Amino acid sequence: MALDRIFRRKKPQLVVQDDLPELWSKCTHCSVQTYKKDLLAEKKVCPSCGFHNRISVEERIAFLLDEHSFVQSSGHVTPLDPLEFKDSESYPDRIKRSQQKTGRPDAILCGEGRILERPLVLALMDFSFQGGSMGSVVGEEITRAAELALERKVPLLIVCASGGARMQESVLSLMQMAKTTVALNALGKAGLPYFSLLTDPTTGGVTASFATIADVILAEPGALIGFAGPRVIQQTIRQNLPEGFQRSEFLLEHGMVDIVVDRRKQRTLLAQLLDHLGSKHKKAPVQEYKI
Amino acid sequence: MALDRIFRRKKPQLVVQDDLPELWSKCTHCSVQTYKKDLLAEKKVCPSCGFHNRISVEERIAFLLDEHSFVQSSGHVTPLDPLEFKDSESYPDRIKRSQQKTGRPDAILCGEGRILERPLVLALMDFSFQGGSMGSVVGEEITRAAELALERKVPLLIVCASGGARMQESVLSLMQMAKTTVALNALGKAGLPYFSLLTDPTTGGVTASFATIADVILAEPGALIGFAGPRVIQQTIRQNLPEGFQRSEFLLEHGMVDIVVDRRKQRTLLAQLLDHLGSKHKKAPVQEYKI
Amino acid sequence: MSENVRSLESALHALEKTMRDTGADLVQEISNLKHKLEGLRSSEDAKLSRWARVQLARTPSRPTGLDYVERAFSDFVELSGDRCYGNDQALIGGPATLEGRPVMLLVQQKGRDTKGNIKRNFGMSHPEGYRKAMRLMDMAQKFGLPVIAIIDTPGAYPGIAAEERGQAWAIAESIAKMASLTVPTLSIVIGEGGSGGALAIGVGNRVMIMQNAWYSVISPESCAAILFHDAKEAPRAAESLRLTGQDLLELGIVEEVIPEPLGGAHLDLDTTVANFKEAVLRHLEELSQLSGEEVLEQRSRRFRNLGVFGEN
Amino acid sequence: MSENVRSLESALHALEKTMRDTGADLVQEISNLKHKLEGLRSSEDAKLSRWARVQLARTPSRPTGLDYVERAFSDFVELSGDRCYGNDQALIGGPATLEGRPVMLLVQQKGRDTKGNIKRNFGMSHPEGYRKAMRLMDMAQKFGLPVIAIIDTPGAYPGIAAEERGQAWAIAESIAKMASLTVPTLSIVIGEGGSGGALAIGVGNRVMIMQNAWYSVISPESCAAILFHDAKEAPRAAESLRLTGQDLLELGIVEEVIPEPLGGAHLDLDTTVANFKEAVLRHLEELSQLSGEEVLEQRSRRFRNLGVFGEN
Ligand SMILES: [Zn+2]
Ligand SMILES: [Zn+2]
Repeated sequence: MALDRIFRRKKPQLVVQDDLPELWSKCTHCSVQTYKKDLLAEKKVCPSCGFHNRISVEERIAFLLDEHSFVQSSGHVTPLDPLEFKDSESYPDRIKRSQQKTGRPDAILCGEGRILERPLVLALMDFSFQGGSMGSVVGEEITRAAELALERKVPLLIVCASGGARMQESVLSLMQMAKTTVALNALGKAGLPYFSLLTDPTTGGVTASFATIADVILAEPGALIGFAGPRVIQQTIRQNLPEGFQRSEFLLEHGMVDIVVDRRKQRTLLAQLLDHLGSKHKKAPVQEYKI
Repeated sequence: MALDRIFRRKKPQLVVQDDLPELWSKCTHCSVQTYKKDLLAEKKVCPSCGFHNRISVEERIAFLLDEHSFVQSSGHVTPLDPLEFKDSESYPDRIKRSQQKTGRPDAILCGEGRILERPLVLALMDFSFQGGSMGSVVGEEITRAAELALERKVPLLIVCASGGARMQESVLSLMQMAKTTVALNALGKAGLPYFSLLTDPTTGGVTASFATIADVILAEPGALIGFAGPRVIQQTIRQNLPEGFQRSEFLLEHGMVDIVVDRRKQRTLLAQLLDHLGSKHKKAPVQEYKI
Repeated sequence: MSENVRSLESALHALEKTMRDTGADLVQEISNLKHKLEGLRSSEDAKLSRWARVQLARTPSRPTGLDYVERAFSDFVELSGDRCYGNDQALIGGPATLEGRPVMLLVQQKGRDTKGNIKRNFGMSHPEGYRKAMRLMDMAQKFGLPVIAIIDTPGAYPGIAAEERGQAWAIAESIAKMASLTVPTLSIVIGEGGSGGALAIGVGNRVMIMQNAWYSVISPESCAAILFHDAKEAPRAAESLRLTGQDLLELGIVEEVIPEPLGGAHLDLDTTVANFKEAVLRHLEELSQLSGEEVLEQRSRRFRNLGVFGEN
Repeated sequence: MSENVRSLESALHALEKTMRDTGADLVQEISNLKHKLEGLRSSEDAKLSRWARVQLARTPSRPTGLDYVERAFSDFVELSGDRCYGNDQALIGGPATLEGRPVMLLVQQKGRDTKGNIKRNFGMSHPEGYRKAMRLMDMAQKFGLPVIAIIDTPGAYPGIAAEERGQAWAIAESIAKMASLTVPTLSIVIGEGGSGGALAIGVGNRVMIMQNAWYSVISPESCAAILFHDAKEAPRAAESLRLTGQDLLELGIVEEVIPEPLGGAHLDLDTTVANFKEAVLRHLEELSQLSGEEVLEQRSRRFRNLGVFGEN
């Protein structure tokens, strides 16, 4: 799959090639070796054990969207250091490092695209950018993505991956939880569906705001999802956490997510849901769910 | 307290005197003897242990409402035997016995009244009439009470006491759960508050419909409240039920009722709630919460 | 099924085999026999006691909710959880399409075998099931999908945990929520319609019932235990309760009894589902003519008027 | 409180006693001393470090939510339960009146002593608390009551059961619910405003904070543990986090810092509550001029605009 064919404009820097220096990949979960081309064809899901490897934002777009369909809308908003946060490393320096590493201004990429011909707006969090933490920029971009979906009258999908709020923006970061929610409320009031896809890991302020107020909450198998991180909980209760605690399947059982869905089936499933819930605003019917 | 002073018109048959053949009453709960006049002054709550004795519908009105304020609205609707229900005793005969015993057509009494000068519509279930079971008449009267409250633009209070649905009306009885709910939905849509007071016992179809969709759910101390009766549960799970199971205090702890309130404090509390939630429709402010 | 029917069936199969094998022209004979068989079944069906229908409704091979979903609907996406405590497996649901039209399905689901029945708790929901149903009703309301509720439960589960988590509350709130929707609602009892646990998703603009299903305020067994102090008197209680489709139609509780193939739904799933689908489509079509306010008004009036009493 | 302040206080009390006991005219001396004391306290307050304020906010004798409720409001009726699982004691609420005007109170409540703190889980809610809050918000919306949310929590409880029952979900839904109301909402941080657990009821048309309260995305201790690998560096972290009322006012996060008596709210409860009540009444009065749609619009705009970033 040629990732560069997906992006029509504003092509983000591609990192996929760098991830693949060797021909074979050993599964961190079951230790079975897979030919890397095959692994990519499986959307980086281990064909042997089903383990979902973490993927980049660009890979996510390639795996989810129709080819050439993605048009980036985010990227104009950049982080500042309003609190002049005192830390072992300055916040602007931290930011600069992450920007150089990822090629984007902050931990988020948004745009419009299509899934099996169904138009939608997409926001994707980048865990490799400071742990996908939410500061003013992430909040603003998510908000704008919701506003764009409202303007276009199309559904919104947010792919979540975050360690939570961005400490270096303190209460400004906290406020993004309410800000993004306000925008999503407006989208919902217009009868436009909002889907979230929780990927490994999604915790903290993101889980406690936009990630979990979606009309339909999807989760990738085995993803860590929770409010408090496992370490914090362990420190609080001073005992070991049960096996599978805070994983997607655990949350499904506890009534918190709608579907735990294999990455290879996400396109079809999303197309169905877009048809079912988006019918109010849909112009022409598209059916046929090919992968 | 002279009960006959409470009723301005359509005075229901008074049963209180018959309940008091002797001067002293021994508490079934703590065995302490109380002078009956004192027990009545305590609204039949044991002054020694706080046990709430069951009381008649007439006593309930006397204990809750301002003197002379009650005007009965129910009583025109009478039960039939639409299924010609086959039973060890005919349904009409059962009904006739209960009517003679209670002096009313079915297990319900409704009307208008005042609590500390605040007007409201009141529906009271009579457990002594076939276990307060809900058939077509109870459903119709509750519905009419809700409609009367809507017409008068005053709040509604339902005092619940019921073993559930009335088997002898089978599915017609079941349908009263939906019918009463429809009327209560309309009341709520108009912004008029609905309170339920759960008394011992309230189970089955009544608990699973109007009793538990009130804006504020009050319960008397120690009342048995549940969906399935304790015997049914015991038969299902074949083990003993925990102490206090399905009692008011248990349900408070499990988040199901708003307040467990002593009978002697119900007037004040209801007056406060009527003021708080009824302000949208209130004409003139009345405050001062005397008992 | 009686001996008569069974021997006639054998004869018919024998004739058909003979014609296939030998090429003999037995068309007329086969047609006659089929006609006779149909008449026999039909007259036997009419004579079926209420208790016999209760037993039919509980036949292990009887089609379950998902059998209808898989055959009558497309692209069902099951959505899980009450967002509060758990994911009930006895009441499932999610969006699907019916002949291209998106709908929201609520399905009381029994197991198709022992393992399935344990997973599905024999079709008896905990409060989580009704809370999930409410969440899906909200979703249907938000996105304008009609709600199609498939009812098949002996009743809501009567256990300690269910009481602790507010079984009665969940049922009452579900009734209230369904009663408040401005999208059309259809409820169809396909097997057992056990009391409040069934009514929780039974507040339809139209309510229908399959020919051999039952719907009652109490199970015949429990009724018998109370009235006759013996659960074995269930057949008598079933008669008293008037719980069959025909009874309910006469009482004005359902709009329609959906016919089953002679002998029961399990004998011919295709015909059963076709009948089901035809009825659902017809009522949906009618209801789609109404505005949201009219939908609510019609449903409110429908339930407002249920009940039989005298007045003086 | 410094030695200086304390010795001046002793001197003042001695003078007052002398005047009372002997009748000597010390009015002028007392007035002078009071003035001097006030000046000293004021200058000391201005010098208070952020960490010192965090400690003030945690003073065991600091007024809790119910102290405000009991003194500023009348006829508070506590309503219980989430109608789903339990009744959280760390987040309570119900209707009350404020100068005759009915309001809906949401109150994060710490214990007033050890026993109380165990009951109140040190002000850290489980999901049930937020679900109860949502129920009360719905009630406020239905009956047109403004919502007054009193915030005082170290944070939502981070435990196994809380995660199992959807702590993050409850907080997110509570934020969304509060953001959607068309009745006015006021949030006042009276002690600790710990992260999402505070924001859950922090979506006010106006947000205020007491002078010695703090509000932050993370506690100073946790922040220090992450940044400096040592929770003891909390004072440094507190400085970095800019979490005091004055900071938040400058950042545009709160509309107003409600003054406390010099030395802290616990030294003069009457003055504290009077200041609180005056501010609440004033903002409520302003908001009562708006229509429901304007209330929603104003709140939405308020939160839409929070955040600091560059644009190119
Ligand atoms: Zn593997
Ligand atoms: Zn006693």
